[in-house]
Order: sequence, then structure tokens, then C-alpha cells
Amino acid sequence: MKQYFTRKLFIYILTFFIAVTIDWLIPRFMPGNPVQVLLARASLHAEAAKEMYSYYTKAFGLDLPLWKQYLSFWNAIFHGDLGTSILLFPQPVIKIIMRAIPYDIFLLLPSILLSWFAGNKFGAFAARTKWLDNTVLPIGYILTATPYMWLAILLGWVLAMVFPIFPLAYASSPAIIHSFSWIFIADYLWHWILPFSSLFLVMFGGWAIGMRNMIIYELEADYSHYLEALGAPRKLVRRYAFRNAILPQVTGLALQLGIIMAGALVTEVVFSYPGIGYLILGAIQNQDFFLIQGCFLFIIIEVLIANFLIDVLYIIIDPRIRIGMGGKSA
Amino acid sequence: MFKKIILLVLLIVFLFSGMAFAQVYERSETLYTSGTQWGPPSSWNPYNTGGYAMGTFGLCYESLFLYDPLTNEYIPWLAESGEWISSKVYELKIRKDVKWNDGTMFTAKDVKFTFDIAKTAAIGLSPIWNFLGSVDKVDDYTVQLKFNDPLYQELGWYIYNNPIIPEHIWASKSTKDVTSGIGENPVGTGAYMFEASDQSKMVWKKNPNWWANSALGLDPKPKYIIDLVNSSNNVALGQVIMGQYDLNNNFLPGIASIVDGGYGISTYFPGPPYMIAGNTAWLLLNLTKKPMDDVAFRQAVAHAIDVDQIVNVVYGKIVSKADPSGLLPIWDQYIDKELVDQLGFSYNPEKAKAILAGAGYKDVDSDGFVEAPDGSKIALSVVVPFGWSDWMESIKVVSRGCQAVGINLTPEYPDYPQYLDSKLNATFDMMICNDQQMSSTPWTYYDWMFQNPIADIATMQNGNYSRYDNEEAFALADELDKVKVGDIEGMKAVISKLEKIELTDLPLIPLWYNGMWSQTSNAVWTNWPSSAEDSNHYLAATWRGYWNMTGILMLCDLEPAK
Amino acid sequence: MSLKVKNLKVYYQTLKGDVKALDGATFTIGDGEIMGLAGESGCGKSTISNSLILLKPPMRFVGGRVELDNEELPIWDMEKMNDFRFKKISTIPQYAMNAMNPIRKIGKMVSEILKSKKVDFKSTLPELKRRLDLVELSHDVLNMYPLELSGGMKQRMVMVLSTLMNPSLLMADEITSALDVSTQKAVAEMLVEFRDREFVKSMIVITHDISILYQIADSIMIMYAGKLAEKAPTSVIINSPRHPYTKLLISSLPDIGVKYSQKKLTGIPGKPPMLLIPPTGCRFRERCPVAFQKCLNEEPPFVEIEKGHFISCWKEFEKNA
Amino acid sequence: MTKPKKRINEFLYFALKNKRLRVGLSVVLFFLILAFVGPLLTDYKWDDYVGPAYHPPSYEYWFGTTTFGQDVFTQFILGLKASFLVGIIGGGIGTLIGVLVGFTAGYHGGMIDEFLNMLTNIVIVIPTLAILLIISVYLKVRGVLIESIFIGFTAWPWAARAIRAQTFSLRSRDFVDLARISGMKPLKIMFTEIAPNMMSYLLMTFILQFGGAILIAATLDFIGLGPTNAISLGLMMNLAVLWGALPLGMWWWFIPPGAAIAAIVGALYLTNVGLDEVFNPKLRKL
Repeated sequence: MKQYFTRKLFIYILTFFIAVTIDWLIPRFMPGNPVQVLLARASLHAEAAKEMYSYYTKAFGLDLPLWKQYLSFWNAIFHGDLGTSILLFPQPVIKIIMRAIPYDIFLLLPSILLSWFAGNKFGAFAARTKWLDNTVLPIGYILTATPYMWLAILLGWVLAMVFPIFPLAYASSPAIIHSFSWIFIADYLWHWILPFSSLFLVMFGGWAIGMRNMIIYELEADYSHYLEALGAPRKLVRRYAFRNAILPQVTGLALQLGIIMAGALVTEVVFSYPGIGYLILGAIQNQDFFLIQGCFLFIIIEVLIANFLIDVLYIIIDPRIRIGMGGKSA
Repeated sequence: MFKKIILLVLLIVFLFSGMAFAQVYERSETLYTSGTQWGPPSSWNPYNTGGYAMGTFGLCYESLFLYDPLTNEYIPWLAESGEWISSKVYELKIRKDVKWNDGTMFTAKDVKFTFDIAKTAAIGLSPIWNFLGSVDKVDDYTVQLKFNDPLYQELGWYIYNNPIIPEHIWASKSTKDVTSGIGENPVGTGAYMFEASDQSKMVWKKNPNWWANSALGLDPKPKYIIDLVNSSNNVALGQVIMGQYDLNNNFLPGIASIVDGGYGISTYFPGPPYMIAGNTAWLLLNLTKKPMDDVAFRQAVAHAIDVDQIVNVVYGKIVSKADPSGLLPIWDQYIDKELVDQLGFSYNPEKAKAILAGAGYKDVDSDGFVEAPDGSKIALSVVVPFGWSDWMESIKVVSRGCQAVGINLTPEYPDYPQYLDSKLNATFDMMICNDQQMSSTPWTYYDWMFQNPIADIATMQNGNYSRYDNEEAFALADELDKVKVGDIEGMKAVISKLEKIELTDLPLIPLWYNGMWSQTSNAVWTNWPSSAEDSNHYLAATWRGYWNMTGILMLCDLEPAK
Repeated sequence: MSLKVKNLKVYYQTLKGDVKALDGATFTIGDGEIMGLAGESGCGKSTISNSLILLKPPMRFVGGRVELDNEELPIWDMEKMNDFRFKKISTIPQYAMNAMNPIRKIGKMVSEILKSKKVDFKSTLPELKRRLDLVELSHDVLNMYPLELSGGMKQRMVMVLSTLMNPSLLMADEITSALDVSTQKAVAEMLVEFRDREFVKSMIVITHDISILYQIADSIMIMYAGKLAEKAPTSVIINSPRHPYTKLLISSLPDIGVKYSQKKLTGIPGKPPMLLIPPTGCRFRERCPVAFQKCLNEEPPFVEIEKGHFISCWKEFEKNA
Repeated sequence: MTKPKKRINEFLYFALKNKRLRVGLSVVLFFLILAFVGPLLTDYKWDDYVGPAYHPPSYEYWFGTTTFGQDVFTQFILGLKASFLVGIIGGGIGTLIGVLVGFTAGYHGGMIDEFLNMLTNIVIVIPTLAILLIISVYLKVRGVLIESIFIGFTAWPWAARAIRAQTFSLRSRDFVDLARISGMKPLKIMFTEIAPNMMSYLLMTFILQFGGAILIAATLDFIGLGPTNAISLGLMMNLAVLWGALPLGMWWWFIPPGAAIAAIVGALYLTNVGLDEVFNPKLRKL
């Protein structure tokens, strides 16, 4: 148990280290000079540009030797200083990200959790129920096979353009300023529904299929047969099978996170939803290296934390890890 | 339990997003704009030229004069008048009874301060000190600019392009804060005041006691102006169609069909080219490389490109073909017509082939592409930044045209920094570029075109990326700068010389006029500027530097839809 | 008579058609009787035990009648059978090793099963503990997960659980095969103990290891190719079998009491027939040393030729006649 | 176990009987054929201006035309081809790496297992987008091939995990022990003893990787990190959105590519379940 955790922790730290290093490479290894890009955007007057150039080269520490830049980057991270944005010059990257993150939490957390719960319940329910298995599950396959952005585009087109029921873009109506008021919350939810649904539906399909396939194995497992032989009611048998089948689904969640992030990105892009994903696209298009760097750093951290939580959860629900075998199966 | 989760998340969300009051803006008194901000509003520093929030300069901070490019007239603004009392002294009469929106009076000392600060801090105005000797405050409403060697055209540009700032606020700022501070809570003299801003928008509120109400009887109609951060084309276009933007300044593909389609959307011109020409898209040729250094080759390229296809197919007729001189329609009077007729070029593949052949470019190895006179192979690329969709399409047309006449030219789409890098360090072969916006004088164009010295181009970032080296041209550009504003004939004389050089040497090839993209919806606001006789001819543009080109007047002419 | 089986027919559905795995079995088991059931693999011995307690696809109930304590078992009805399973009829499955839910504490699992059968766990607990002691399992196992137990322990745990409701009939299917000699012996003896203490009234012990049966079974029933060949008290089967198959079977065994290796019942030349389209007449005839004309056409019935001694073989019938 | 030949026949038998498998395969096949026969049905290049702009589907332009009057059908066909390419190469590489890592980890266990596990975990967490971003700016032109390879090299972890688990359970089987005792080289054992018994599993892994690769590629293309010199289904959607196909109601531009992807990948998953039922008698329904 203890050693299991220490091992896990070690892996996480190492991963973080490597990921951050790659992240650090982004602005440095990009051809072209970030400062030049910045000045080009700022469209300053000739002389002004000249002065600014030397100023920002210093400000970004781009004149230091690489190893120094690397160290100072780590130092900066722990002081929450991710440099200055080019796209949103002169705002500090950290501030920009902090403003975007709530939108992600509010969009991702519900869609991931709800789809996971609902999908698993549904999959377990559909399995071995002939008519469901043959009618509804095919839809599941299609859903999970649907590219996130396409479903988003489709929903947007049908429910916002053809039948203008929901708004096509943004996280709230332009006419409303953020505030903790019912008008705003209602408006927020109204804008939230389309992006949420497109994320939810795709993931839901995946989980449903996964669970359906898992539980079929479990229902054929010896312990299930034994229960039947002892005349245990269908309910109990299925409950046990479900409990066992849910384990791989939990690990699945961890494995999926990366893809889900990408899915969220494109969904936000389609709906101009001001989360990290939308930020990243803007940053990519405008070559705002420091913003890109910051966004990825946050994604790395989010994924790592999520993974860690899932690991803990896994230990709680799967005795086989707690007992003896010290994480071999994690 | 899901409910719990959601509530929890809700809580988190509002912990993050500040703003404790519920504010809903009445649609009928709000003007929705978009097309300027590529990310959340992040700066209200009018000297952050490329990045300040929409309207910071123009709605909040104001300039001494406005300039109307369509009539080529200066409109006195914070200055009541500006006159040359001697060949080297320019006297500004400052308007009285103007208040900063924090209540302080606006006086000559603010103007002096603005000029002086440009000496210490590197801002757009700084270069004026290359020829400005001193700024003297005669009295509270009179300022004299004493020049060593006045550059009239350049000055003419500064007086409407430079925001005047309040001394009582800015005097305490560090140089760094002046040049690149965020500049929150801007205090200006303008018609609008900072109201609020968040991830997706900037909100300006009407300034009830704006000086122009009484002084000029001007009254901007919208109580609020909300500028939305740019979104993807399909969202923007969708918002326009649904009348959720009143004024949009994005490049919207297919807008032509929308305008014709009767969605209540209008543009300045009812038909092609729909938009006022805002700047010229050039094809830059890198003169430091073979064979671009050969004028014959450049001529051939110029004749090989089917600009009409770019205009009609790529842009769907919302742009127009550029004059060979590259001068914008607003500068039409400066174009030396017969010179253009005799030296100009047009799409003519046969001629292009002939020129190539005449200059000794022959297809030796018969691979369908010509080789250089010295027999060396020619394989060139034309670049635009990846993701700039209309340009990406355009250079396909360019390269097809060149290939058709035997020039092996292929389109490439590097990411922006690579594009910029090759531009600044002259590593490209050919590229599209449109760095110069419309302005009060063609001098800005030629200054950009013949920027020197060539050594500094990478850091100056102000043109001549073709590396055209011609002392005569440089001299002429400076000479043009010295011509008095309004001396049309004098300007024409110099400009036609410049045109001659330009057309004979073709350091760059003007292709088309990019529009000043502007689509307006009549759903909530009407009486937008248009080419029609009975309506106003201001610029409906929210772009940085356009409010002071009559954009502000456009606001005053708006009328709520019935 | 605790168990009466009359002409039970259970087929296996396959795409190629029905495999007549159990083609008309008729036998009885008396109170307190431990009946061994032996035969080559695929002869249908497991089919009997399965069909008695858990008859589900691909198994198909074709015909016959099963009575337990003079009450008919609706073995063809998965749901109805639940009233009998565990309480009246129970099983120790072949896979006892992993018959328990890996992620549930054993005690919890037991209580949940009992609850599902409307039995109060609290009041049953003391008895459960007593029986754990009996099989030499510490009470802690109830707070353990299956994977914390050794193979033998798991097996014993399952034995206790399966018999907790004192069923009238217990079926033990190949329970010893996976164990080493010493444990085998212990387990076997436990079965007897359970019977003696009347945890279970009667038992069917399925195995291909006759030496085990010799130790514990009162009677032995030999099956061949989905048919009953012979049933008689253990001593009779061992010492004076009548059916030629049984004879070969027994003779192929080394001296009684000696545990023998995997290679079972292969002393007999030839292979059992395909049960998809079983041959007419006696199914053993192709391998039978004494087969004659009659065996070819007519199927021998399964009749009692002496008290408690049943066989199905024309040759033997003739001798008797 | 029974003789392989007999087993194969049996599989074919069930394979043909299995509805899921039949449907899945036929859909995939349909698109595959379309992708390779299609180019014969059109004589344009994907970016040729062939007709009127904004033209809805019609007799001469089956899927209509784009903003510039490019033939959407042509783009669709070529995009389809690109997608299959990505699927095969990306999915192939992904499976291969997954198999190698999974086998070695599962077979050797101990430190090697530890290490490979760590590697897997790391690759899972690192944002592949970031890496692609760096790579992409270094390649003047990004092609479908590069993209597929990249995807292959980043999409293997889950396959590795699954296969590792399988190998774990197999390595203790007697026939493997036998091989080990007889002093066979580990690698040889993996491929002569273990692999054959996992063929079904490997096949299914590949199918899933195949589908996954197509989806990932579509996503990358959509945010403009895809091929710069060719068309792909993802790129079609990207262009459609870029050129405002939604508000302009040019559904024929953005519906086909997404629908095709959904259909192909969905069919692949269906095939996968079908195969599972074929290979795994327990799941066979009669």
C-alpha cells in the first residue's frame, strides 16, 4: 500500500518533470522570435519597435543561456509567473488562464461525470436485454464514433441556426455582465446546454458501450454462475457483475482524459466558448507561445490531478490492490 | 448527487468570475460591434497601438484632429485650429471647456505633456522628435510646435493619429507603464467611458457631458457600445445574419450573398466591391535572391497573375483589383494615369512568356518550367501564414498563374512566426503582405515601400521587406514628406516620380485592395454610412485608428430602428 | 427417497443441432445416500448436475421429471427454481476456487446472498461460525477477500456456504480435481462428515476419480455417452460389475485405494460416439467386446436386475433370463 | 486445445453467422471501396475551382461545391482515402508499439514491467498536442503520413496496458512454461507461443487503434494541425467552419465528412464486438 503510493508519486513527479520540460521547449524551439512576433502584433512605430525589442528580449529572459532560462522557468512556475501574453499583451498569462478555467470546470466536470455515471448505468442495463442491445446500442456505437466537433457543428446548425432555440456561441449573452444573479445563471445555463450536450453525448456512447462489453464478461464469470446456482435473484447477480465491471471503466476514465481534453477543445472552438480550449486555439493561431505554454501547463496539471484522484478511488473500490499485490494491476 | 456536483461547480465558477452586480443592457440603446479584438480585452493603454481594447483611442482618448479619408479633409477636434504661423512654427489653438471624464479641465499643458512624453518613452509619436525642436505652451489654450526641419506629411499623420493623454494622471507613470502598461480605468476626453469588460466583451458607456455635445452639437446615439471578441467566421456570420451584431468588421466570406439575400445586412457599396478599400495587398519579391533580382523576371510575374480570379472566385467580388501603382482609391487623384497606361501591367500570360523568353529564361530540360539565363534551375515558393484562409486560397491562384507561364512557383503555408521571420530576415522568395492601412497621405505608403536603411529593416519592422535599394527612391520619399499638407500639385509631382520608379522596377507587385470589412445590420440601428447620395459617407469601422477617421461621427448619425 | 429422476432428457443446442448429452436418465437417490457419478469426460455426468440446479442455454430441457422429497422440481424454469436452489438443492461447483466475488468481503457476500433469500443473517451467523470451525477455517475469513484465501480454504468456504441451508441434495462436481492428494482426502472426508451431521440429506459426487468414490460413496452410477450404464452399491461396482463398460473401466484401474494419475479410462480402445447423431441400439456397442446383433438395433433399457443394482446391457439381460 | 485448422473453420462459421460482424464489415468495406474507386469518378483535384460557388448537391456536383466552387465530392473521396491511410499507418504503429511494450512488460514483469509501466503512464499524461505543435512548426509541409506516424507514436499506451494484462495471464500457462524450460528465447516465446494465442486479441486491438487514429486525426485537422498540402475529412470540416458554411446553410460541406467518420469508426467498433463474440464462445448467442 505505502510502497504503492510512493511508486505512484514517483511516477507522477517524473511525468510532471518531463511534461513541463516539453512544455518549456514550446516557445524556445519555435522558429522565429517571440519578441518579433509581439512587436509585429503591436504594430509600433519604427523607433519605438527598436527600443521595445531589446526591452522584451530582456523581460522574457531570452538573452540568457538556455540552462539559465530553464531553471528560471521552474522557479517562475512555482511563483505562478508564466510570462506575458502576446495575443493579450500586456496581460500576464496566469491571469488570463485563471479567468478561463471556471468555464472549463463548469463544462467538463459535469459532462465527464454525468456521462460516466449515466453511460455505465445504461450500458449495464442494456447488456443482455435483447431488444435494447440490438436497438439502442448501435446508436451508442455511432455516438462514440462521432468526432466531437462534428456533433457540435450539427447541434449548432440545427438548434441554433435552423431552429434558433439555443445561442450559437459564447458562454453568456453579450447583454449581461457576469454576476451571481439568477438572470445570469439562467443565461449561463442556456448557453451551456449545447456544448455540454455535444460533449456528454459522445462520451456517454463510449461509456455505455464499454460497460456493456465489460458486464457481459462478468455475467459469464464463475462467481456469477455460482450466485445463480444458489438461486440469488437476478438483481444481486447483476449488482455484483456491475461492481466488477466498473473497475476497468474507472481506469478507462484515466486513459480517456487526454482525448476528452482534445474533445473539449474543439467543442469550445465550435461554440466560441471562452475556456482554455478556445484560448489555446487563439494562442496557436496568433502564435502566442507563452499563452500556449501556460495553457498546456494547466492541462498537464489538471490531467495529473485527475489521474491521481482516480488512482486513489481505484484503491478504495478494488481490494485486490489494497491487499498485497501492491499496484501490480494499476 | 449530480445536482450537488453542478451546484458545487456553479459556486466555484462565481468564486472566480468577479462582478457582483447584475447588469443587463437594454438592446434598443446598445450598439453591438465586433471585428477588432482577437482576445479578451486586456489593455486600455492608447499607446499599446496593436493591442488596446476596441475604442480606447477614439471613444475614450481623442486626438487633436479627425481625418476624413473620403473627402481628404481634417476636422478640428480637441484642437480648434492648427496653423503654420511661420515656415517652422505650427500653432495649435486648443478647444475650451473640454473636461477629462474625471472632471479635470483639459488644457494646453496636457497637449504639451503628450508631446514631451514621446521624447522619453518610445511610443508611436516618438519619431516626431527627429524633426521637432520644442513644444511651447503659450497660454492655457495655445501650443506652439517649433520644428527644426518640418516634415509636413508626417506631422499631418500624427495630429489625427496620436491620443492626447491627461497629465494629472500620466505624469506619475513610469516609462515602462507609459509604453506597455495595462492602463486600467482610462481617463479620456471622449464620448464614451469605461463601463465593464470580461472574457468575451468590452463595454463602453456614453459620457453624458462630452464636450462635443455643446461645442459641435454632436450626440452619439448608443448609450452603450459592446464590442465582442472575435469568434470563428461561422459564428460571426451567424450573429450578423441574426442581427446580433449591429456593426461587424471581420472578413466574412460569402457576405456578398448575404447582402444580396435580403437579411437586412448592408455594406458601404450596395454591390461589388461592397467594401471601401482599406489597404493594398502586395506580392513582395525578395530582391536579394535570384531570379527575383531581375526586373524582367518581376515583370513576367506581374503579367502572369490572374488577379480577377482572386477577386471573383476567392473573395466573391468583395474586393477589387489594385491599380498597378498600388495607391488606394482614396488617393486616386495622385495616380499619374498616362504613366500607368504606358508602364502598367495587367494579366497577360502571353506577354509574360514573351518577357521571360526575351530575358533568356528558357525551358532547357523541358520539364515545363523555365531555367535561369545562366541555366540554373528555378524553384520558388510564395508564402502566407497558415490559417489565413483567404490568402491561402489567393496564393494558389498566384502560383497557378506563374506555373502556367513556366515559372516553377509553389504555395507554402508556414506558421505565422516563420512567415514573419522570413519576412524580417529576407529568407522568403515571394509573399503576400498588406502592412499599410489607409491614411491621410500616400507618404505613409512610400515611406513603407522605400524604408531605409536596409540594415535596420528587421528591427524597424516598417516596410521595404523586398530590400529595394535605390537612393533616389529613398530621397524622393523624404522629399514627399516635406511637401505641405494640401499642396496637391506639389505632392503629385513627387509621387509621379515615385510611381515611375515603382512601375519600372517593380520592387513589389500590387494585387488587390483588401476591403475595410464592414457589414452593418439595420435590425436595431439604421442610417449607416453608404455610397448612396442621401446618406452619410463616414467610415463604419471599429478598427484601431479608424474611430478618428470619422468613425465617431458615424455614431452620431445613427438612428434607432422603428 | 429424496431424489427421483425419471427419463430426464437434456440436450445441448449447437448451431449444428442438438447434442443429446443426457438422453433419458432414470434413477433415484435415497436419504443419506452419497452417490458417486463416474464416466469419461463428455459422458454427461456434469449435464446431470447442471440440469438439476441451473438449466440454462445452451442446455435445453427436453423431457422427464425430477422429484425432490416427493416434490417436483421445475428445473426448466430458471425463476421458479430459485425457490429450491440453495435451500433444498445446492452445489459445490467445479470452479469453487473462484466461485466468490473477488471484490466483496466473504462475510458481506454471504449476508447479501442470505438476505436475497429472505434469510436473517444475524440468526444464521452462529451456525455459520460453528461450521467454519468444523472445516477448520478461522472466523476471520468472513472479513477477508477471496484472494486472501488459499485454494483449499476457498473450497472449504464454498462447501460451508453451499450447505448452509441444509439442502436435501448437494451436488459436488469434480471438487477434488484441482487439489493435491492430502487435501483431496480431507475434502472427501468432510463431505461424509457433512452427510453424517445431516447438513445435507443426500449427495451426488461427480468425479472421474473412482478411488475417491471408493472412499466415500455408498453407491456408484456409471454413465456412458449420455446414457446410464450401471448403478449399484460401491462394493458391487468395484468387485463385481456387470456392464461390460464398467468392467473395462474397473479393470483398467490399478489396485483400489491407490491414487492414480490423470490418464483415466483410456485403457479402453476406441472412442465414444458423437452425440449429435447417436448411433441406434446400444451406444457402447462399437467398443463392446461382447456386443452382438441385438445391440445393433435395440436400445437396452436401464433395469434393476438385483436389489439396488441397475444396468442396461442386452448380454447381461440374457444371462439373467 | 483443439487443432488450429478446425478452430479456424469454426471461426469462419461463426464469423459468417454474426450479424454485428457482417454489418460492421460491410460498412467499412463500402467506404474502403469508395475511397479507392472514388477517384475514378472524379477528374478534379481537391482544390480546383470547377464550378459555381455555393452550389447545392446536383447532378454534376454530387455533394455540391464550396465557397470557391470546389467539388465537395472530390474532397470527400480524397479525404476518405487520407482517413484510411491514417487509420492503417497510425493504427498499425500504435498497435505494434503497444504489442511490443505490452508483451515485454507482461512477459518479463519485475523491473522491466515497472519501467515500461512508468513510460506508459507518462505518455498518457503528456499533452500530445503540445508535442505535435512543436513538431508541426518544424515541418515546412505537414503530410498525412507524418500525421499518421505521429498519432501512432502517441496512441499506443492503452493498447500496451490491455496486452500486458493478457500476457500476464498467458505467461503462466503450461505451454509457455514448457517453452521456457526447453530454453526458448523470450522474444521467440512471445511470438511463437504467446502471440498466436492472442491473435484474436491483437486483431481487435488493431481495429480499435485504427478507429481511434481516424478520430484523433480528424480532431488535429480540425484545429489546423493537420496536413497542409492535402485534403482530409477533418480539414473539410475545418474549412467549412472557417468559411462560414453553417450560417450560409452549406450543410453539404460539413455533413458528409463527419458522417463518414462516424459511420466508419462506428462500424469498426461494431466489427470489434462481433469478432469478440466470434472468438469468445462464452459470448456467442445462438
